[in-house]
Amino acid sequence: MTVDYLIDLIPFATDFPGLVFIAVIIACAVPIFMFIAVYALVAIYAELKVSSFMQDKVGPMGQGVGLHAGKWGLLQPVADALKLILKEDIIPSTADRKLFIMAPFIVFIGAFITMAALPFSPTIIVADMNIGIFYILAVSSLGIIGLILAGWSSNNKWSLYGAMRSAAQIVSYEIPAAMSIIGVIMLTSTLSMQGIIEHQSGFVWGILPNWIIFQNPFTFLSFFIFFMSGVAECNRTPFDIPEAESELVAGAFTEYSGMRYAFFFLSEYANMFVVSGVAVTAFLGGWQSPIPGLMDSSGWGLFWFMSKSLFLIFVMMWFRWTWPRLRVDQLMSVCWKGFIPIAFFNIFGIGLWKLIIG
Amino acid sequence: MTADQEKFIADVVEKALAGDMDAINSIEDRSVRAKAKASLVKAKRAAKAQQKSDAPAESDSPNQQETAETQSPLSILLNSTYPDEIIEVLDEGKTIQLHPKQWNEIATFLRDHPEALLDQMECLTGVDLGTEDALQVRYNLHSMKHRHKIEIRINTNRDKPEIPSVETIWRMTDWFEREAYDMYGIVFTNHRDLRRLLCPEDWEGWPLRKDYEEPETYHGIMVPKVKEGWE
Amino acid sequence: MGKCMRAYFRTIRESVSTLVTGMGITWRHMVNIRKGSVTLQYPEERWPRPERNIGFDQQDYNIIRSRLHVDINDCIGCLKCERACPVDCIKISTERVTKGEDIPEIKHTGVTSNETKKALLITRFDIDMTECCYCNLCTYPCPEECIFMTGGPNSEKHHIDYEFSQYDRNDMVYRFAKKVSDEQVAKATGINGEKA
Amino acid sequence: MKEIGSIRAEEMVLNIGPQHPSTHGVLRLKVKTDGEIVSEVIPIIGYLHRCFEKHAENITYEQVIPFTDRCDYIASMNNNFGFVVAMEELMDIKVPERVEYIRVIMAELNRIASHLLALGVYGLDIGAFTPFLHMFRDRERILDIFELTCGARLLYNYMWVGGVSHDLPRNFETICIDFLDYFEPNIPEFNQLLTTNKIFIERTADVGVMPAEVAISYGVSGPNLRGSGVKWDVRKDEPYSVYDKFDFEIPVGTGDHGTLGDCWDRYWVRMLEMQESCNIIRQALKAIPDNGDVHAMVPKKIRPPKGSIYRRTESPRGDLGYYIISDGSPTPFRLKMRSPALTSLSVLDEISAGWMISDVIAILGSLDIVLGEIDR
Repeated sequence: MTVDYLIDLIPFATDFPGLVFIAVIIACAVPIFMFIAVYALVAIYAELKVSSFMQDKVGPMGQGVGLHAGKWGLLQPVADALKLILKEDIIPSTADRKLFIMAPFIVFIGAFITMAALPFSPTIIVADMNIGIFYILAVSSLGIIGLILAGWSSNNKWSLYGAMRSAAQIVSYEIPAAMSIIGVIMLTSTLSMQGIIEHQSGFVWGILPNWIIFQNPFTFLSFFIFFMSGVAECNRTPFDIPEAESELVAGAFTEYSGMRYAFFFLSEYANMFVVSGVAVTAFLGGWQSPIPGLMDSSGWGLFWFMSKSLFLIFVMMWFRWTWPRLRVDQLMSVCWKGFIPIAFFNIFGIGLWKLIIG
Repeated sequence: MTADQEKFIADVVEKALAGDMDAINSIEDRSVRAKAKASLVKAKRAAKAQQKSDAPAESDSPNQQETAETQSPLSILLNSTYPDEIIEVLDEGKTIQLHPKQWNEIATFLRDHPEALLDQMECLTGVDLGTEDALQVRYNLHSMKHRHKIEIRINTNRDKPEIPSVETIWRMTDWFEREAYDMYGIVFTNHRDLRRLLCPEDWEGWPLRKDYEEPETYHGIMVPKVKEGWE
Repeated sequence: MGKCMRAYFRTIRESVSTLVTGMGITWRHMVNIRKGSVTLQYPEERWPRPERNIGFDQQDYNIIRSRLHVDINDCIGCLKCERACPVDCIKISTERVTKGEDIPEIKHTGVTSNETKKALLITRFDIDMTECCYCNLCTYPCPEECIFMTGGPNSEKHHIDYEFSQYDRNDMVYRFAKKVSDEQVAKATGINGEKA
Repeated sequence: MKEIGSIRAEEMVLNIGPQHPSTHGVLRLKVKTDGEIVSEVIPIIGYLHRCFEKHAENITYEQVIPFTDRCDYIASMNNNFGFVVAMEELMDIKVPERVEYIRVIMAELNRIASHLLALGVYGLDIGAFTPFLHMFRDRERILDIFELTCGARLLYNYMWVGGVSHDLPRNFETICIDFLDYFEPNIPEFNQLLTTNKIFIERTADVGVMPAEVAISYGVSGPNLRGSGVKWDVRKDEPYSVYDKFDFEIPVGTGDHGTLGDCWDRYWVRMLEMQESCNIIRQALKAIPDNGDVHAMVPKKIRPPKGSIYRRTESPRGDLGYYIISDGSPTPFRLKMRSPALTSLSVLDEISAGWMISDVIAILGSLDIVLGEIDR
C-alpha cells in the first residue's frame, strides 16, 4: 500500500519506472531498518529487565549518567550496541571466508523482508500483497540458509551441531505453523494481511471482539500451536537447542563476534516481532481495538498493533525465563507427534465448524 | 636468640641430661637460664614421647602365632583359605598384609564369598614407606551387606613396583590405581588403561615418592622456586 | 489403543498445567520485585557488615577476614606468625638491639601495649597479600595480638576495607616495618658499621 | 546391497571443555559422537591439580586445614569436618559437646548451600535460568551466616583439631531459625518451578540410569548412590560426631517419573536432603549446650601418635575419606583424600554411552562434581 502510495506521489514515475522503483524500495527499507534497530534496543532492555525481575533482582540500574547505565539502566542497550559495534571482528583463519561473511546478512534479510507485509495500521504497510501471509510464511524460512551457512563456514564442530539442529527444527516447525494459518485462511477466504484483519472487525454480542481466536474452539487451539511453533522458529527457549548456551556454547554463532554477531542477534529479535505480528494479524485482530468504541479510529491502529505484538514478545520472554530446554529428539517429537496432528485436526475442525455453524 | 647462645644452651642441656644440673643453675643471666631449663624439659619430654611411640611399633612386628581372640572373622576366613598369602595380621585382624602374587584371586574371593561380600572399595592409598625402601598400597574394603570392613596392605619393592590390578573386580579402583601409578609409579599389571591421571602425560618422575626431586624445567619453562625479591 | 491415547492426552495435560504453574511463579516474582529484590547497586550501596558482637565472654569483636594488618609498634619479632603461615606469605627479619643505641623515631625499644619488653629491631615485615589465603592462622599464635585481620579485636585501630585491589602486583606486598637506614641498624645493634 | 552396507556414519570426536559452560570447572570430556548420539565419554582431569597431598606432607596438621577448604570449595565446612574427625580419631581426642553441635549445624548448613548450588546449576544445565538465581539467593543467606560465624564466606578454616576457631555469635540461634523459617517454604516453590516441570522431567527421567550394583562397584556414594535406591549414609550407618542423636530420614530414589537411579532421582534425593538438613539443624539448635568451651585440650603443636587411620564422613557429594598416616612428627607422613566426586565422575562413561550430547551434560550435572575435589 505504502509502495503504491509513494509511487503515485512521484509525478514523473512513469518516465523512469526502474529508478523510481529502486528509490521507493530504499525509502521503505530505511524506515524498516530503523524500526528494527530501535525495537531491538527496546526488546533487549525489556529482556534484561523481565529476566531480572523474574529472578529477584533489579537488572541494569544506575544513578545518574556517566559510568552507570543511566536512569533505570536505560542506556544499557545502547552500551551493548556500542560494544558490539566497536568489538573486533574476528574471522577464523580456517573458516570459509565468503560464506562466513555472507551468513549473518542472509539471516537478517530473512527477518527483514518479512516486515514488508506486516500491517502496522490500516495505512502503514509497505506492501499489502494479495498473497501477504503466504509470502511471510515463505520468506521467513529464508533465515535457515544463513544459519546453515554460518554453521558450516565456521569450521567448528559446535557451530555445525547448532546449524544442523536449527535446520531440522525450523523446517519441522514450519509445518504446524502453516497448518494453523491454513485454518485462518479458510475462515477469511483471503491471503491479504489487511483482508484478514478486515474480516475480524466488529464484536460478537457487542462485547467480545470478533477475532479469529474467539471465533471457534479450534481456532483457539490453532493460535497456541502457531505461537509455539513461532517460538520454535525464533529459536527461543524452550526450543533454543541451536544456540543452547549450556550445551553447544553458542551453537551456530560460536565463532562470530562484533557486528556480525549483532546481526544474528538483531535478526533473532526481528523474527520474534514478525512471529508476534503474524499471530496478532491472523488471530488477534491486528490493529483493531479490543474494546468497542475505545480508541478505534485508524490512527490508533499502530498503537493497538504494537501493544498486542509487544505483549506476545513479553510472553516469549516469560517462556524463556521460566522453562528449561527440550532435547533435540523431544523437540522433534513435540512437533511431529504433538503439534502437527493437532494442527491437522484443527483444520478439519475449523472446516466442519464453518460448514455446520457458519 | 643468637646462634652461639643457642649452642651454649644446647651444651648445657646435654650436660643436664647427663645428670649435671649445676651447669644450668650456674648460668648468671636469668633469661638464658630460663630458656635452658625450658629446653631441658622439652628434651626430656621428647625422649619420653620417643619411647612411647617406639613401643607400639615393636608390637607391630610380625607375629604369626596370633591367637584367634585378636582376629576378626574376616582375617580368620582369609587365613583359612589363603594361609600362605598372609604376611601378617595387624590391629586385631582389621588390617592384613598380603603377598602381591595372588591378590587378584583373593580380591575376587573377598568380593564374592558370602561371608565376606566386600563389594565396596572405600579407598585405595599408595604409600611410600620411605625408610623400608618399599612402596605399599592399602585397600580399604567395606561390605554394604554385612557392614564390616578390612584393610589390605600389599608391599612392593621400589625398583620394580608391580601389583596385580583389581580394576575389573572393583571398578572404582580403575581411576584410583591410575592415580597411584601417577603418583608412585606402581605398575598395576593387567590394568586395561594405565595412564597418568592427574599429572600431564609427559610428566617425568613419581611426585609423591619421598625421593622425588622437583624438575628444574618443564617444556623449557623454568620452574620458579623462590619468588623474585622475596627471599 | 485407548490406554495409549489416554497417556497421550495425560502428557499434554500435565505439560500444560506444570508449565503454566511455573509461569505463575515467575509472574509472582516479577510483580513483587519491589519487595523481593535481593540485589544492591554495588558502588553506591553495600552490604552491611555482620554484627560486631560475637559471643566471647571477655571481648566483643567481629571476625571479619578482610586483610592482614600489623601494629608494628607492638611487634616483638617472635616469628610465630611466619611459622604458622601455610603459604609462606609473611617474611620477617630482625636484628638484636639490646646493646646498641636507641633510635627514638622508630620506637624499637620499650614496651608493647601488653607490657612486654621489646628486644629486637624489626628490619623487615612483609606480607604478600596476593598469596595470603585468609586462613587466619597467623593471628592466633601472636602473643601481642599485633597481627590481625582488619576487624578483629583491634578493629578500632584499622578500618575494615574489602576493596584493596591495586594496579601493580608489587603494591600488594605490604611492608609494615619502619624504614631504617643501615647506619641506624648498625647503631642500634651496636656493631659499628660491620653489619649492613 | 554391499555398497549400502559399507556406508557408515563417521565418528566425530568432540572436545567438551576444558572451558565450557557446563563442565562445572576445568574438566575436559572427549566425546565420541555419531551425530547427536554419544558412544563414548572419556573424562580427562588434572587441569586443577594443586598437589594437595604432596603439599600436605610438608606442612603441619593445622596448616592442612586451609587446604582442605580449597579442595571442595562448595562445601568447605564438610571438608574441614572430615579432616578433623579423622584427626581426632587418630589422636583419640574427646571434643566438648558444644563443639560437636556447632560442627553439625555448620556442616548441615553447608550441605544445604552445596545442594542449592548443585540443583540450581543442574537447572542451568537443562536450560532453566531462573531457579538457579532463586537458589543462589538463598545460598547467599547461608553464606551470610557463615560470614557472621567465622568471618569468611567461602573458605572458612573454621573447624580445628579439637574444636572450632570461634564460638557462635550471640544471637546465632535466632538468625539460624530465621533463615530456616524463610528457606523451608521456598523448597515447594523450587519444586513447582523446576522439579515437577514437565520439560524438566522429560529431560531427566529415564536418562543416565545408574543401577545400584554399578554404583557400588564404582564406589559412587552420597546422593548419587541413594538416588539408585541404596539406603547408605555415613551419618546414619557409621555415625560420627553427634549424628546418632538426631532423628532424620535418609531419602532414597524411588523412580517416581522413570527408572530407579536416573538423573531425576539423583536430583530429587538432593532436594529431599535439604529438608532433612533443616530438620537436623532445628534439632541441633534445640539440643546445643548453652555455654561451654569450644576447644578441647589439644597441645599447641599437634603431634599425633604413630599410626594410620582411614575415616570417612558424609560430605554433600558422598563419602569423603581421609587416610592419614602419622609418623609422630608434626607433619603428616601421608595424607590421602578420597574424594567422592572422583568416583562419581568415573562412572560417567558407564552411564552416558548411548545418550545424546545434551544428555551427557544433564548426566554430568546430576552427578554434582566439583573439580577442585577431583583434581585436589
